[in-house]
Amino acid sequence: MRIKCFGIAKEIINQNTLSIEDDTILSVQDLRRYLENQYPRFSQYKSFMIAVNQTFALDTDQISSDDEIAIIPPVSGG
Amino acid sequence: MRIKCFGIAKEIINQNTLSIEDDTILSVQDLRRYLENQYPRFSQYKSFMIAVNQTFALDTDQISSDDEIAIIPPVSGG
Amino acid sequence: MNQDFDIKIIDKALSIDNAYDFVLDSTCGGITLFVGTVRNHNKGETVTHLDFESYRPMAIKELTKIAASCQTQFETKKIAIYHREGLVSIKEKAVIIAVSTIHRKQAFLACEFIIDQLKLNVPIWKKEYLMDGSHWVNARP
Amino acid sequence: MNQDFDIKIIDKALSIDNAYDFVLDSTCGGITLFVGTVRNHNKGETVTHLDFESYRPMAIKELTKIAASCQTQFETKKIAIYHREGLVSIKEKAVIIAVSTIHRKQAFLACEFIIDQLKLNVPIWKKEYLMDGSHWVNARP
Repeated sequence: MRIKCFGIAKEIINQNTLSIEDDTILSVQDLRRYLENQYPRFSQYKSFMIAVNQTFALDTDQISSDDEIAIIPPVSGG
Repeated sequence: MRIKCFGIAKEIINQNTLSIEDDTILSVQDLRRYLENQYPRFSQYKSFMIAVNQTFALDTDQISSDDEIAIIPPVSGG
Repeated sequence: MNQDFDIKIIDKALSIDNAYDFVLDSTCGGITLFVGTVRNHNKGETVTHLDFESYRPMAIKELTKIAASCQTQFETKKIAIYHREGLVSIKEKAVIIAVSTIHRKQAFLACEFIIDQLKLNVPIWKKEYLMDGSHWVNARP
Repeated sequence: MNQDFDIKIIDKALSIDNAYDFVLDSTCGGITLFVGTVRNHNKGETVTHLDFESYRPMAIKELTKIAASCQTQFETKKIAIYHREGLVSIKEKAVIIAVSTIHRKQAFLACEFIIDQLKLNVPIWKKEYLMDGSHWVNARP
């Protein structure tokens, strides 16, 4: 599973794309837990979203390695 | 007394500036009555305003030949 | 002359760039512009072009009052108002209003206030030329 | 592709003329533009420049949804949305939004709706460079 990282997420993870090999990650919620365990700084940023296939996802949405997944920190365009 | 005319007022009076020699015109209201008598088409346009010294005037405002006076038909800028 | 305002009635093409450059200010985060263009139709009739006339010194005075009122009401930083005079073709710009403010909400409110007030109270008149004649807009009995 | 929309994320200077020309339509009487510029101060600190990053394909998708919603809600005719990417200096344009409608009230509402939604929901991030460091805006813990 490959995760695109932007903004502060890119700095926390220290790379543009995070590769995860973990069969227990089946939902957005699972991914959030994984990120908060591996990168405790994420716990401080409660409002980051996960996008699946370029659409904001719900915590209950299922995900697989075929999906395009991205971490979306609080946006600040404009 | 010289009166500047714009838009439809210019067409009704058929000139850019109307000269009036009439000592009985002392107020904006007097001028309105004069215009409606001399140019009956003005009666159809109730909403024309009179400007005195480049400011919208009230009917009760006094006027003299020293003032810059203008007939302001309904505006339509923009 | 208030140096926060650039108010002009012009008989040549209006420039959005000039209006934008005037209001641009390094302390401002938002600029709102309104551009009124000449439509090819009005109330079902085909319009070929317009002819604008103004009582220029009074129009400038009235527009300056409106701009001053925006500084008070909406804390605007800079305001440009350009209005066309004379013959204007379809799709040409009849009016440009540009407003800069520190916060964007105020820029939208001020820009809309200016165009609404301009249409109500500023001595400028539009003669509309149709296929079969012409008339002063708003001046039908 | 919806031909009523021109939505771009660009790493060069944004052009108001391009946005205006795209939305200009002979049936429309009003065009409203919002231009977001880079301020030299934010919350009392001196800003030297910004760096914008976007999740470009998703940002374009989200902006297209916002534009489509304006067609339904505000009966807009044409919409241009240009957002800057990469390094942007003080006073440069970070975003341009242009909207044409038949009646002007709708153009103001749509333009404001788009910038409000853009700031809330579109995956674009701004890194602010101050005299003594830098940070991602909105991303303080």
